[in-house]
Amino acid sequence: DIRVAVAANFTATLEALAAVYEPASGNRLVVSPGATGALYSQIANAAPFDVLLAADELRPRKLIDQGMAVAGTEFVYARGIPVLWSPQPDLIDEEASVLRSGRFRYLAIAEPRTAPYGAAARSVLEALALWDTLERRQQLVRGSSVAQTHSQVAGGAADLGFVALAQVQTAEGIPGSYWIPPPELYAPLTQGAVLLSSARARSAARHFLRWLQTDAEAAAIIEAAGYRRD
Amino acid sequence: MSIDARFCLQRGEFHLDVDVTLPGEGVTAVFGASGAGKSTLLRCVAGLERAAQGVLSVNGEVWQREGLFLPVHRRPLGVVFQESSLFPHLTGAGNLRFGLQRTPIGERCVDWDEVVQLLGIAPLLPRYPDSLSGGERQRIALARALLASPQLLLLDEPLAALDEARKAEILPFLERLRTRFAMPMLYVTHSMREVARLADYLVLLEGGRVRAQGPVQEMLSRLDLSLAAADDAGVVIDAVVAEHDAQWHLSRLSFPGGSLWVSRCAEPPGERLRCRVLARDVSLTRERNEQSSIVNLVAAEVVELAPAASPAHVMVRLDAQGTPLLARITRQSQARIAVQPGECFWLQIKSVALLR
Amino acid sequence: MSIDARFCLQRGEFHLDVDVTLPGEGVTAVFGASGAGKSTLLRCVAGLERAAQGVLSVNGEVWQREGLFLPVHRRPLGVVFQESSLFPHLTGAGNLRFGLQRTPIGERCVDWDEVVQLLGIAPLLPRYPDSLSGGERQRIALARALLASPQLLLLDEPLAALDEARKAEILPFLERLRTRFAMPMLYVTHSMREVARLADYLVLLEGGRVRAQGPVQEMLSRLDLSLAAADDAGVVIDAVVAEHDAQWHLSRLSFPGGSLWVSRCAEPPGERLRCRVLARDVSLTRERNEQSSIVNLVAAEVVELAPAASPAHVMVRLDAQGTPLLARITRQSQARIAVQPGECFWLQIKSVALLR
Amino acid sequence: MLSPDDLTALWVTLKLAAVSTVLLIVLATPLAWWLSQTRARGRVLVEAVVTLPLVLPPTVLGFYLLLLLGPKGPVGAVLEDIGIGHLAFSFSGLVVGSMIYSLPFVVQPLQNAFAATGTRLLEVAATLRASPLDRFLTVALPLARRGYFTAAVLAFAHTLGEFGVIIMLGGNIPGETRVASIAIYNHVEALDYGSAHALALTLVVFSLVLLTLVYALNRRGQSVGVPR
Amino acid sequence: MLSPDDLTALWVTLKLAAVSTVLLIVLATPLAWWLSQTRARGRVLVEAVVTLPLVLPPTVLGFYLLLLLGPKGPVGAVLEDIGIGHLAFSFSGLVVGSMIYSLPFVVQPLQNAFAATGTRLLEVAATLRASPLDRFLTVALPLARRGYFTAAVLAFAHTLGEFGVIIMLGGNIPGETRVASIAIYNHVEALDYGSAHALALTLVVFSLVLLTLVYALNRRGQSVGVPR
Ligand SMILES: Nc1ncnc2c1ncn2[C@@H]1O[C@H](COP(=O)(O)OP(=O)(O)OP(=O)(O)O)[C@@H](O)[C@H]1O
Ligand SMILES: Nc1ncnc2c1ncn2[C@@H]1O[C@H](COP(=O)(O)OP(=O)(O)OP(=O)(O)O)[C@@H](O)[C@H]1O
Ligand SMILES: [Mg+2]
Ligand SMILES: [Mg+2]
Repeated sequence: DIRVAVAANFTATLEALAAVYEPASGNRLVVSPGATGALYSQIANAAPFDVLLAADELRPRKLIDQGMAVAGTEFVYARGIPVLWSPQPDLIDEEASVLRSGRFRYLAIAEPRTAPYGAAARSVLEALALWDTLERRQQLVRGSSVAQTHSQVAGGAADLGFVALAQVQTAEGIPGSYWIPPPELYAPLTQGAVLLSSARARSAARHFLRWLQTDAEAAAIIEAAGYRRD
Repeated sequence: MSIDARFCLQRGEFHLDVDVTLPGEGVTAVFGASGAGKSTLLRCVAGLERAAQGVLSVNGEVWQREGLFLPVHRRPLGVVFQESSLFPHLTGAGNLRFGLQRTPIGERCVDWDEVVQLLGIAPLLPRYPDSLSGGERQRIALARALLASPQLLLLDEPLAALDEARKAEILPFLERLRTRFAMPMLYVTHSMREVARLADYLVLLEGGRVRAQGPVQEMLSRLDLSLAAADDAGVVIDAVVAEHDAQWHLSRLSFPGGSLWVSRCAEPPGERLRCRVLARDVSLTRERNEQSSIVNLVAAEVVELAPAASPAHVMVRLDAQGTPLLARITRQSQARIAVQPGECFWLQIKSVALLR
Repeated sequence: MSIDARFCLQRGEFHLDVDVTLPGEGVTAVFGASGAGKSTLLRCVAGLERAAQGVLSVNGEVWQREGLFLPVHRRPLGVVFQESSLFPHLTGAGNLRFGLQRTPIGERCVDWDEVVQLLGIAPLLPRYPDSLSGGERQRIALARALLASPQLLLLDEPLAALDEARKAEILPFLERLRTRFAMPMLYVTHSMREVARLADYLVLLEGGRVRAQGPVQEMLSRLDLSLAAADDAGVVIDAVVAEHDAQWHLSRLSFPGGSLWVSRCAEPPGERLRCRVLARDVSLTRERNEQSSIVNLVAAEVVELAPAASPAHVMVRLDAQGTPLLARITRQSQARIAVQPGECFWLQIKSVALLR
Repeated sequence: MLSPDDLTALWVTLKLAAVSTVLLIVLATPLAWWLSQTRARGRVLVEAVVTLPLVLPPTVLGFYLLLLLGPKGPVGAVLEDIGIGHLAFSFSGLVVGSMIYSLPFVVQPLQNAFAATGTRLLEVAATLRASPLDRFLTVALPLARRGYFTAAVLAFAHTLGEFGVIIMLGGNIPGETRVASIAIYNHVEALDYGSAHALALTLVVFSLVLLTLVYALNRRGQSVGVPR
Repeated sequence: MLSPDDLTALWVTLKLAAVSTVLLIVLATPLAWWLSQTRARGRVLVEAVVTLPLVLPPTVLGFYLLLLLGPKGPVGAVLEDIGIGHLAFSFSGLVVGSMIYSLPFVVQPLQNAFAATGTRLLEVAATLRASPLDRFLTVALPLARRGYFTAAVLAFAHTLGEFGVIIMLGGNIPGETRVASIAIYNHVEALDYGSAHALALTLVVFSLVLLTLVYALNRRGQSVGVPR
């Protein structure tokens, strides 16, 4: 078994990957989703994980610094794409002018301090010089994770929100209306993977990481789920 | 002026089935063995047993009947429960005020100071119930019920926890309540003395049913009831103050069948009074004996004989020109001096208790 | 064989300060007004008042002294509290078993069936306390205490809630407990009758202090105590069964000063017995009167006179060859037949209560 | 040590805890009273439903409350229509959420306290002319003191530490719905342990002082006039 | 409708709730008893401390418990040394965490129930030769029934819905520490709302049935022999 601690937003994708990897390799993935910060705290306290698939690059690096992860095993397994999304079909146009118009009650984002998608949302809004206004008007609602943000928007409590493309992309496209901000407005949402020190000697774990990093089918699945792999 | 009560109630094995018409004034004693249903009857009257089928009207006002049930707090009554039931979160004074405050000012007819002084509870007023002795608690409960100026007072053995001296002090007060405020009472007690002292009317309960009822004088002189078998069986005599004897501190009471000397009473001559003569205080003699300390001699005729509780005694019912009297004598004396219906005797009455 | 008790305890304004040596067998009555500290004294003896400074030894065993405090459950005693205190989560039978089960088999000396039958509680056993009447609860509590076969029984007005018939039934049982099981009792009561009936020794409490104490016979005949002022003041006489009279269902008891006819008793001739003669049942006469229903005549000499509660009466203390007797007569009679210390009279005794 | 944001969050927390505790106690009283007095068969079902807010994870509860109280939800839409506005992401919404979340802790002690008082003293009050409401207020309530105390302490403390419902339903808006628990959580997630510890410690010390005071006062009150 | 993983999670949840409720009730009893009987000055402080687990957000409480019980923590290290092993990420750790988390809900009702019984009946039992332990078991305990019932229901339900402490301290390990609340969280995070609803509904319906049953049984029990 390979015990994978995974950033919650990647859980669904990891399950799709496991469906391919497990029969091919004969290894089983035991998946423990969590907020990256919580996973970090747990690993720092000897949580029984082999691999961390984090939502950022910061936490894997810190683990390496503290000797909790194996240096040199880290790599970026996915890049997230934030999207401004609303289930209402015509709320958001190509220029996202709704943002400037302010014709909405609540805009949901993930907590910028802890969730990478939140940080990206903040960057975008700051680049558009809207952050302070929205904050002042108390129109910004923050979820503790991007999944919560999605719930708040999908349930209609917030009119629109910055969520992950992976959350809204379906085989049939994206329901409702959306706007994908240009990448230069925010720092890349690189999600880092790393082998944890306790699994240093576990070849299966290394095998999985190598597969995730190099396998073409894996890359395809990840991209199909709404991430980029460059 | 009457209290009409008809109740049916089932409680486990026990069945209360009562249909009585009681006088609407004065004190009605409810007498009966433990478990006879006395407390249950009082609860029905108070309206605390909602399950009870029944009819109740008090001096013309209907409190309960088919389709009507005046809730407890609308019934202008006062209840003293058998077990102390003070509010533990209120002081003595707080308990007293509870009912008083809820009584419309116009209906208040009992004076705070009078009650407090009479029941001797002034020092208890600032204290909480859990620091009071059993008797002290009961006195507070009594005062609390009185201060609500009830139009009907239900008392469930209110004096059982008190010492004799205290009882003797409180009884006249209850009497006064009755006369001054015309406050009818249902009074549960196990004490014959209290019955004789207080009650005008008596209801005898047995197993949830009324075994007998009637004016106290009549009930107490009946030889067919368990009352006559009691150690303190006796009759109550209504009399009139005839004269006072200042020298000996005596008063003479006269009644149709004769007269009795008692301790000097406060009432002026001509006033009606009630006294009690216990069967065991009465002895029969053929001749007057002047050299005895017994001062009361009454002539009477033997009416009826009945066995007493002990086989050594007989109860003798006598008639002193219309006034019934009871005597308890030994069978041996009965034979020796030939006590038979129709015979006349002098009754030596050792002791007469003045009731009011 | 004695109970030595010395207690000091402060409760608010009230101060208990008692130092008594009581007989280690028989019944000691604790008598006193409401609030005198009777219940508190019993609680101290039971060990329920940890704060009490004191010394207590019961028949040689030290239960409490400086530095030693035998906890309640180690004291082999039984308590019947003034207010009902049954375990609400147990049936009647469950309550009874509670103490029984905790009594080592070797120490059990009270029979279940006997107690159940005597207190008439068989039908109550399967029921829970909240469906019982006041008197029923008290009987269960009494049975429960007895079944723990205590070596000291503390009873706080155990019979106050019972009717006379029930009291009369239970009293002999308490007597039997005392004689058969040598179970000493401290018995709080407000009833003189119960004192005379049951007690060998009497402690009179007033305001937390012992006003007087002594054997019942002596205490009851003292004219200086409040006891003699009570309506039912009287003496207790220790006598011996002299003969039985089968025809009249009588027994003759003899005592140093004479003899008394009473209802036939079960005891064989020669047995010791106790009877009670109330002051108000005794009349004085100069001559014997054979034609009276009064069968008991005793010759005695006047010792002392004292005022009675009412100004119309005097209490007369008499001596019948060593046996003290009390008579309550009117002042008028006293003057009429010249009752003075040193004079001799026939005492007509109307009624004698057989105590055991 | 504490940032102005943290202080604001603390203030919002206290306000939320105080308001929802008071409201909840008031509103739960009739329910608890009814539960303690009724013999109706439906009682057990109501009791079970009252306990339900406990069995859902707070975030999930918050999620469903959001669906319910949000602009599209059945309750929220009605509120919207009558001009009150839906309750999502507002302080009033948090109050409602906290009340639902703490409901069991309030109803249970009150119900127990009412039941323990029994009927005897209420009967006595009735014979002293006290109407049902009167005897409830002057007898049942004071005798249920201990229950009220417990209910208030539990509801207050529980709201202080509430997180899941609040973040979901409240949306973590600074000054409005950002409470201390969210602030601490964010500090922890952001690996800013120093701020997390400081704020957590403040909350704990404050609570400890407050609770100790409250318990001490309650204890003094109990030394007189409470049923033994 | 429910996946095998969800069923496992439900099973773990039930096990956790049952085990920690039973243990907690047992362990809280002496504490509640002491609190109800003592006149010691320190009592109020202990009472306040017992309430503290409520005031921290569960995740934060879990975080501190992780620091405390983990291999580097003061308690965890000691346990490690004596060979028991630290408590993080294990079922036993969750039991400890849940117990701490639910402590106030158990101590408070028990303490109230003990206090309401008063001293009179304990005195009576003492005069009937019952030792302190004996009278505790045969008088105080049965009379505190209602309190025990409330404590058990609250602790059980509270553990069913527990999330923050568990995810932090337990780490979402399938079959071991993944309870239903976490499984729901996973579904929500994976945007699998269908499974989340299904599991939440299962939990709610199951709890409703269980609670109704338990309340009904308790009610039947109360109809006889409970103090009025
Ligand atoms: N905690 C307390 N604070 C103040 N006074 C108290 C306290 N406890 C008891 N007392 C007082 O102590 C006195 C003695 O009480 P106790 O119960 O012993 O009386 P008692 O002789 O048994 O009376 P009763 O015949 O009425 O039962 C009473 O006057 C009572 O008011
Ligand atoms: N819930 C109940 N279930 C069964 N029997 C009951 C219930 N409640 C009362 N009883 C019975 O009803 C009878 C009458 O009770 P009640 O309290 O009226 O008696 P009482 O005449 O007041 O007696 P006491 O003089 O002992 O107070 C008793 O035998 C009692 O056992
Ligand atoms: Mg009764
Ligand atoms: Mg007393």
